[in-house]
Amino acid sequence: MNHWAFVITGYAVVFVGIAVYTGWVLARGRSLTDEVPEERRRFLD
Amino acid sequence: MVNLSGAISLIGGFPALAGVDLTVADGEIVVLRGPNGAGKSTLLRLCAGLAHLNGGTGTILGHDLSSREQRRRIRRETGLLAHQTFLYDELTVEDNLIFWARANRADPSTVEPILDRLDLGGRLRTVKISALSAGQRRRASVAVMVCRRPKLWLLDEPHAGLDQTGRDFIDDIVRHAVRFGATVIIASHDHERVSNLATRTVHLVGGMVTGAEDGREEGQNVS
Amino acid sequence: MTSTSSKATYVIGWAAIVALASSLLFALVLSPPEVSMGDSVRLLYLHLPTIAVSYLGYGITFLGSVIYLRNQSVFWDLLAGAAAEIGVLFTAFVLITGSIWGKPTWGTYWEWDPRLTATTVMFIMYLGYLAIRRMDLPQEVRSRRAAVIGIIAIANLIIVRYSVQWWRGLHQGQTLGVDTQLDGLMLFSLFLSVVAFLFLGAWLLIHRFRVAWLERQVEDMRLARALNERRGEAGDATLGGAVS
Amino acid sequence: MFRDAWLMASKDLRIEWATRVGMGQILPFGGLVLILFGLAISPDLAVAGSDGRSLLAQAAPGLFWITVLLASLLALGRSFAVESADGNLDALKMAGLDPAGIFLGKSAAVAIQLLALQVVLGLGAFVLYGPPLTDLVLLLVVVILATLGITAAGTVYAAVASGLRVRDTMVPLLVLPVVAPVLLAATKATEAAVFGPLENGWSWAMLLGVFALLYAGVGMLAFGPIMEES
Repeated sequence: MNHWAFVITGYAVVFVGIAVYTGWVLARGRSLTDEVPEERRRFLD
Repeated sequence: MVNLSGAISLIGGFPALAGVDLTVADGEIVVLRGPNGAGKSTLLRLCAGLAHLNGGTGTILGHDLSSREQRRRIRRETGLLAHQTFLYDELTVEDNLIFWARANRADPSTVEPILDRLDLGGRLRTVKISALSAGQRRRASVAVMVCRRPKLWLLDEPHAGLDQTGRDFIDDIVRHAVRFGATVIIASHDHERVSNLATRTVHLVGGMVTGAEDGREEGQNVS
Repeated sequence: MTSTSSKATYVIGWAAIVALASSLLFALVLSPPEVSMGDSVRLLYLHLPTIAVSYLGYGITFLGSVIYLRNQSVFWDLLAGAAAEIGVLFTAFVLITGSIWGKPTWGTYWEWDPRLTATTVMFIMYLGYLAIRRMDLPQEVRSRRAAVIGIIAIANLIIVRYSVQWWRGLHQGQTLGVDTQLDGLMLFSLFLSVVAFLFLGAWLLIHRFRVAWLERQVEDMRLARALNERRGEAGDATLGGAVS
Repeated sequence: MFRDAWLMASKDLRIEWATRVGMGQILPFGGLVLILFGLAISPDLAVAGSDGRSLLAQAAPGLFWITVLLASLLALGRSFAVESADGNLDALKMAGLDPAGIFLGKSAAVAIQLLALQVVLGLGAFVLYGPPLTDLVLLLVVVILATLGITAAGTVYAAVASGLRVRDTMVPLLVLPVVAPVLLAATKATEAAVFGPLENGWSWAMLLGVFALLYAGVGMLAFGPIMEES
């Protein structure tokens, strides 16, 4: 019984998904920080 | 009565009011004038406690506009005649009046004389709102407002779509209301008619008050 | 560097990368196959951490919604929204890994297992919450309605979870459960992967929150510009009358 | 609060009486769905181990409740369309009606319409699908409790979506996942009521009752914040 195909698929889907989301969030963050002046960039944390 | 200072109000992200300073004293009849999109309707909705105060300060009838609790009281004590009818299209004039009278904790038996006075008695009482003409609907909306007995009357283009007798009715009712201690703010394009009523005219452009005139004297700016 | 990164996120980010890398090593290489599940047990080291992150996300959404309704704090409103988005993303991962795990275990990608069913309903429920956050309404109205739903959603979650469990419980025992024997190394792999995903979740949450915060700033700036333009209109009109 | 609820409910029912949207449009729609289910599921299919009942009869409780849910979406949409057409939500706020009263009134009116609808749809389901009937009392209790739960939860979410241009698509997305437990419990309890044995039926009915009570409470508390400023 070989389950490796399922294991690899599972890990691939999740990590690709995370990578895409991370890429989107970071890219959006980059473009937004360019738009917003320094003094408005305090994140309150 | 009304005390606004730097009042900002947003409608869908657009600053409909961009910093309005306005003081209205007890018993005044103030006419708002200004081009389309000047913010007249939003100013009336703000005074009614419906539009949100996004900046500046304001008190209406002594209640603070920025307090949710007090805004509730403002709504109870003001009456708004807007472009929308505030009536159920599917119900008859009488059913609407009785419902709104009850909802406003007014005595439903006061509805009768009001209907008669607004020429909505007789045949029209049992007609559905959807079957009325624009002018008749406006009268029905006025009837609801009269039975609420508000302290502050906010009228948005009250004469629009009314015939001569209808306009006279509105004027009579406004004068009557003031005699009984109410204060009135009217947004109107019908300059000739409302200038007979007004104790003061306020000009509104770009969401701000740009000038004011006392009474019927023309051209005297006192802002 | 203009980005949503800061010292704190560098630390958390690197911690997440290190933890994820070592957890992958343990999950895929060092830990042994399980006796009955075989190698598919390795999906568990993915499935469980995603569950943990998604539930934590919904928990933060609940907390943020409660605090927002109390004091109208923009911070908590945005945090609630960011956490829900991450919760939804990880719930999608939970469903995907769950059904991939189901194929070798149950023989099908979908089983009417109480947890899988309840999780799917919950997933759609929070998609609805995200839809509310995108509603075309004034900001404070939208935030308040979203907060109300963010709170009710937890109650829904519990009801859905238990009613579905009861529904299936009448027919058969639970099928998806860690009732199998996990030895020390397996437990350690599981623990490590949960830790790694919590770091990852925290890192994503901070960045996502900052993006939302910046979006709000851009919106405020647009508003300030619109306000100036609007005042310009009024100014032009006043020039003619020579007042104020 | 109860005075306002009564006022709202009687007003909504009066509107229904004047327009007959519920009886003239939603009811025929529900009947149509029942028939479509019959077309989708061949009436000749039999289920093994169910006293030779047809698949349609066996699935009848679930199909009936799906139909009720779809009809309830229309009724809820209608209930709020009436308020937002002419700015009446603003007028209600200006009248200072108790939000909890508005919630109770609107959900009561929808519940009454849905109950009337279900009498007809239920008879239709018995005729079309041909399931047996074991316990009428349980069936009636289930119908009432499930309806209260659907309308209470549905009214909360329909209010959340009110004032939106995309309201018609939002309401199903928000309401259906939330009432999924009601569908589950109502179907199980109805199965018990028509096929027997009954002991589980009553515990599912209990769950329906808890759901309805919970959402009545939630709605009374949440309606203020939801209606504010909309």
